[in-house]
Amino acid sequence: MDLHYTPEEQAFRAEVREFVRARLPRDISAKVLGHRRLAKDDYVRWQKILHERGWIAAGWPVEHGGTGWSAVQQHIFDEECAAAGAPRLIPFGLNMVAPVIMQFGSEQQKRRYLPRILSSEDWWCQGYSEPGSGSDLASLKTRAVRQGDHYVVNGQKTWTTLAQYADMIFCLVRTDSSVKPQEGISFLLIDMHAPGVTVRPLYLYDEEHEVNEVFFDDVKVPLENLVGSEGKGWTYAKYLLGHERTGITGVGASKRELALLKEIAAQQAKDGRPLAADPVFRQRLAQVEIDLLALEMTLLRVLSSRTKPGPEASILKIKGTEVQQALTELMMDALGPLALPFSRTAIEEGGSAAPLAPDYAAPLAARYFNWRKTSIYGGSNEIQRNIIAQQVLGL
Amino acid sequence: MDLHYTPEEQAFRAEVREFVRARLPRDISAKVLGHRRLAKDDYVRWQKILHERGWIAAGWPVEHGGTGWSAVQQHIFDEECAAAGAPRLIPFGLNMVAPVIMQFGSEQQKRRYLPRILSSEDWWCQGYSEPGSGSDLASLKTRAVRQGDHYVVNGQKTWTTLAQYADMIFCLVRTDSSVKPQEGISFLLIDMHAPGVTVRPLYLYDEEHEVNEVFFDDVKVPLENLVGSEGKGWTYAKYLLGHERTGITGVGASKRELALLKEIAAQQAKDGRPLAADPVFRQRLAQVEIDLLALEMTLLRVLSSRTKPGPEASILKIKGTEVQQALTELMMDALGPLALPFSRTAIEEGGSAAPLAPDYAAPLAARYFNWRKTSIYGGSNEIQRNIIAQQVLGL
Amino acid sequence: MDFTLSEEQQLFRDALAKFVQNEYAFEARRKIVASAQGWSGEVWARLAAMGALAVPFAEADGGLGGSGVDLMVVMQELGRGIAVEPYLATVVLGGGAVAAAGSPAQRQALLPGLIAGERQLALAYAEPGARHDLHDVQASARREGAGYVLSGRKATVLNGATADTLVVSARTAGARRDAQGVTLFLVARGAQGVSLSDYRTIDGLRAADLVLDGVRLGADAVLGPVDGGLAPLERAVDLGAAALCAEAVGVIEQLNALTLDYLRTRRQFGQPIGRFQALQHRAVDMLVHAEQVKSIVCLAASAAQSADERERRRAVSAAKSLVGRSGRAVAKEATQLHGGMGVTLELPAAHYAKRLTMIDFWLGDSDWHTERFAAASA
Amino acid sequence: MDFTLSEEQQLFRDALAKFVQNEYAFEARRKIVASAQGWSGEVWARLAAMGALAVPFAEADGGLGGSGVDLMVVMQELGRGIAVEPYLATVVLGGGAVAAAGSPAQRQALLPGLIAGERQLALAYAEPGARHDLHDVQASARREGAGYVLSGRKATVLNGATADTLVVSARTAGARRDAQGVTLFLVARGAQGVSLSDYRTIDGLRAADLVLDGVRLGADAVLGPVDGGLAPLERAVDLGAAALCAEAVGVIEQLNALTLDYLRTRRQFGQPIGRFQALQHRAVDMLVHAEQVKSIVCLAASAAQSADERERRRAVSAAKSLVGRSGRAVAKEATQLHGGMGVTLELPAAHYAKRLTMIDFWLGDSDWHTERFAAASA
Repeated sequence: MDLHYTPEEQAFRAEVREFVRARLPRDISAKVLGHRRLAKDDYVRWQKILHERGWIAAGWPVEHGGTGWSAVQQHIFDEECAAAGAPRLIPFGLNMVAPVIMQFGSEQQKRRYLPRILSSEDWWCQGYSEPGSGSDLASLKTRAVRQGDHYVVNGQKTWTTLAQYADMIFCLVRTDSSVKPQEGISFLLIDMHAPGVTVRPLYLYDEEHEVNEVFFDDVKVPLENLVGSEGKGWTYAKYLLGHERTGITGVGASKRELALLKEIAAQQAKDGRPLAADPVFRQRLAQVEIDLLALEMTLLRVLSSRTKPGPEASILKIKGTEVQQALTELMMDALGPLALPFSRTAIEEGGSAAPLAPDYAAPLAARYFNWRKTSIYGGSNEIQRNIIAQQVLGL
Repeated sequence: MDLHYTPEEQAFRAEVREFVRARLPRDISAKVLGHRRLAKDDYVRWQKILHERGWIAAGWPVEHGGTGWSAVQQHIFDEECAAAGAPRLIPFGLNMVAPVIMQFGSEQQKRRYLPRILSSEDWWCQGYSEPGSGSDLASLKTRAVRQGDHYVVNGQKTWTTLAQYADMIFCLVRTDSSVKPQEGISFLLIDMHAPGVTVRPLYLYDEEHEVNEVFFDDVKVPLENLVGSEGKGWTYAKYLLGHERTGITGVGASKRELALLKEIAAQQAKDGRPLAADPVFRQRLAQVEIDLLALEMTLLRVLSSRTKPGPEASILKIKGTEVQQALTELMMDALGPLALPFSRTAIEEGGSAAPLAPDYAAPLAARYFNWRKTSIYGGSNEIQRNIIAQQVLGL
Repeated sequence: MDFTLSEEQQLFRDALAKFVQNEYAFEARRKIVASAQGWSGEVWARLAAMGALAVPFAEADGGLGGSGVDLMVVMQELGRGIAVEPYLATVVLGGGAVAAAGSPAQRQALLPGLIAGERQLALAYAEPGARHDLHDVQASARREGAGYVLSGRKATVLNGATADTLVVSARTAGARRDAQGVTLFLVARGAQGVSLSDYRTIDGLRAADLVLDGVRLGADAVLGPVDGGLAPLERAVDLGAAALCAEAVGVIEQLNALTLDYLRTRRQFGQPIGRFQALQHRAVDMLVHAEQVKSIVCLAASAAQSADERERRRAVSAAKSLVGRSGRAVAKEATQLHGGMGVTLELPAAHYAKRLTMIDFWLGDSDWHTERFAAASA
Repeated sequence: MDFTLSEEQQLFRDALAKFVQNEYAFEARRKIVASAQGWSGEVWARLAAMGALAVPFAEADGGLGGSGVDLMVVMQELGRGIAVEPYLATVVLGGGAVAAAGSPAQRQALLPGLIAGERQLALAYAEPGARHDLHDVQASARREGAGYVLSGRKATVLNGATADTLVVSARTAGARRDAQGVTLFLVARGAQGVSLSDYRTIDGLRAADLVLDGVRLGADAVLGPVDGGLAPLERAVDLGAAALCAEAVGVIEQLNALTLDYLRTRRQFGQPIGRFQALQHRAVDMLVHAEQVKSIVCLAASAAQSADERERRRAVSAAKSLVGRSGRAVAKEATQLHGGMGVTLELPAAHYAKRLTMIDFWLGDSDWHTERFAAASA
């Protein structure tokens, strides 16, 4: 056991840090560190910079254009990017559909989609949840019926993150209603620009247009857009779920947020002294910091073991989102009444929500509310607990 | 709405207080306030004093020798007794079997048992739980088979509080195995001195001999000791359960404990000043005090409404025991390392567990552990949540 | 010991409940919140007509002489609809300060108009950097001739932009955090030197930041004793906190009802999700929170106008502390139990959860009131 | 970044695990705890024979030169059996202080005997009223000739009554809570003026209160620098805290295993209670606690002997803080999930839960370490 990074890992960190320092656009990092909303272009610009350096696909194997980094290297990369205020990499293409295409897709699909994901030419979104099936994914109703050389898709997806930017959506659709629910599901790649696809915004808690409903009305999808075999979509979706859980932990971003929280606590006052010196707030902050430190060690423990994380990775999802939510709450609390003013303009374009409140205060309550989603998405924390209870604890 | 006690209620409180001040033996209250173990005689002595005054059966109707007090008066009585350090009244006779006998018992049973409960001549215990049936009471296995003018009882009860002192036990027994589990249960009164009854101690967390296993080995019980009808025991048990929940709230005792906790916090030091001035401890203590204040109001709200409390009284059991446990934990915490020394002698006979620790410290960690039982007994808090979910929330 | 409402209170409650239910449905509220003013003049006029605005004021001032409990009844029902009209700001806080400290002439000048629904008030006491401390006052009032000149800054003034008259705390003596030396003043919103910036708050209300730059006031602008304004200010804010807690009861009960409804109707894995025991137990804890809050709020309502300062502080702070903790817990659980839809503005739940959470940020948060309770309980 | 144990460590762990499992079964432990001495000389001799007592000491002192991680391995396995032998007191605390501050002669005099299992130590640093503050020292050491005269009181000295030699902190200069002026002394248990009262602790161990009344010591009794004893004392206590946290990992894992076993086998309402979702989710939270604690304990073990004081304090206090919080939570849940039997001493669970809870009361509790962590992380 040696919990120090190796000299190689340290050198790697230095290399990443220098690159990010030199290339991350200041206007973008200012938005991230100020908790402002990012535009599509902000994400794409940064992704293209990484692509240019060959670092866009940290988790991909080299043969597909990935970095071939170890899991620990990937974590270091994530941490350095997060610390500097880089935007998160939109995961739907890079970390979600890509591994499925690599593992189960046709050669043609690999040749077509993987390069366009690397280059950020295609923006992907995820078509899993439906109004009637959230946690119980297998009950989904969107249907794809074969007609000649294409499927005709009808139905509705919901909770589709950033669908308004998307060029492609990967969907779970029902291709067979005569078999057991899990067995009639297929994995389809659909062009968002195809006729019959409509996107309707759902506004979140904080009035952000981040998720959507996506309607399919007689949408024609070429048969070649089926991934793998018909009826195997459930298997592919489960494969993907395992990929999602470690990434969702968010240790890098939480460390950055903790640092920002400490700055705020140093600036805000309570009882006529800095909030950071208030014993009650100190305890609360330190407890979250300790939880995060333990979580970082848990993540590294999982990542540095050579075996692929199994269902116990659900622990990372649960604790990771608990820490994230605790941080957003403490940040809001640190502001006191200055958390109250709300301004969409301020969140989107910068500035303060109220003349007498500091700029950094403007997005924080909204962010607290927005972050309630983290214990719901990616398999709600209740579903994660079910998974652990059954697959790890054998209950 | 008027949350002040009426002049009549205030006068009643003064009367109770004066009586308790004058008549509660000092040696007993010293034990209670010092968290020492009480002997059987301590309970009985105080109960006889109350009986003499006609106050032993606060909740009973006048015709059976009760006080006829309103629910609020009963609460005032409870509060005054608790505050002064009176022992709790052993509930198994007074509050558990007695209401069942009054409601469902024969005239003969009423004539025989009720006066002996009032006079503390009989010490009762409760024979519900069995090794295989705790929360799932209906699965109980102790059998009573009719033979001529008596039942023959075989089986085992467990978790029987203070059975070692008991003269009588009221038992749920199975008299019919051919019907649905709930329908084959009868309510039987059994002489603890009868041949074939054996009591084996179970030591609790704190090494206290408080609960027992009770074995029945061909115990003969006269048919006249059946309460009500054969096979109706489940109905009587449920009737009784409703009685138990408000009493278990323990507001009076918790208020006394809170006061003792504040004394301890004033005497113990942290960072070179009184613990009571430590901001973190202050917050924690105040939160419990607020919870208790709200609970007191909730209890009074329930008691002062003229309708009998329904399943929502389970709320009182849940919150009441949570507050009790929080208080025992804070008390232990207030001591710091001085909570560690353990001495059965000190707990039973007084004194300190370690030369350099104050006398009041000796029982507090043991009490914390002992009190874990409160969220388990009387229908575990999980069972209470099930009851509320089904009967109040309709889930 | 009596927890029942009088027949009059029940009738009033039922009328208000019906009004809120009819006029303040989800879509109607959405429109009101999005309007330029941010609240509805029509609803306000109806509240005036129902007598709701007269509740806490003495009969001599044209009011109904209602108690803290009467106020509780009103606020609970407003909370059930998460109404955004400035009842708290105008009637309880601003009106409360005038009622607590005003001379007969001041009361006569302000309260009848307020009760009639024609005049809006606001209480400008909070300063940036003062968090929840009423005595942390840097705004200064300098004597000049018979009057005063006010300068300073006041933050998050609820209803600031639509108030005709602002009650402003300013320092006439002493240092920044001294309890003595605070004086209340009546300031017309349009007075020279007053600048106001109006904004939305995240829980759907309107507040304003206020900059006072050499505002000249006559001697008649002084509300209550010079240098002794903290006591009436605290009384008004305590009444406001008790009222806000009562609002929280309405919000919690409605949010719990919405959540139960969702648990009963939303199906996953072939059954209503309310059949899952883990969710059932959490729903029970939400009910326990609701009952505890309801109880302590009765106590706060009863003691909110008590002459015994310690009793008042203890009861109000107990309630506000518990409302802060329990309200946040209920809001989180309601959101989580609603799943994905719980974090969108499509369903009412999110709106209730936002308001419920942010109630902890107005008039002293849970930590602040817990410490105040501890001090009053020592 | 490597979390794996070396092959040697794994072998040692497996041997210890087997030893504890075989020799330290429930009934065996019950007898050991109830014995007059309160721990088993036989077990101790076996631990010595296995080399466990040599782990943290330098090879020059006859030890194995083991790391904090080696110590972690030992303590985890001892925790799995809730062994009551004075490993923490003798090897880690007492031995640690001697190793940290002792002269070659002192180390030679004490450590080989300790490693051989022939000599017991204890660290007497705590005073009544000092809670967890190492620098809060009232016991005084007055210079007399070449030596010192010690007077004062030391509380809850773990293993005090069976230690041959006590390491005692006393004030040679400064006021009660000064960091400077604390000196460590070696005191023979039987020295004149030493009186010891032995007692049980609620978690099954033995401790003693110590009164020093004019104990005369030679100059060679001074352990480490005069007036500068706080630093080595803190090092020893930090190593002890890290070791105690490692013990907690073993306790938690064993308690979780016992609870899972109970959930799988105990039947109510026609099925194993582990089928009830509300209990499942709570069992999952117990696992999350266990994993988080395990992780942070690795960090503490790695940093427990770090030369970087800030790094050491931060890691050790993070671990002890989390062990305190999580340990209590796990203990409560394990008890509750065991139902009625969980609070009797009939099942092992209650014994594990008691130890796990009380670990928070030794060597600084969760609040104390949380604040220390905050100070070290500022």
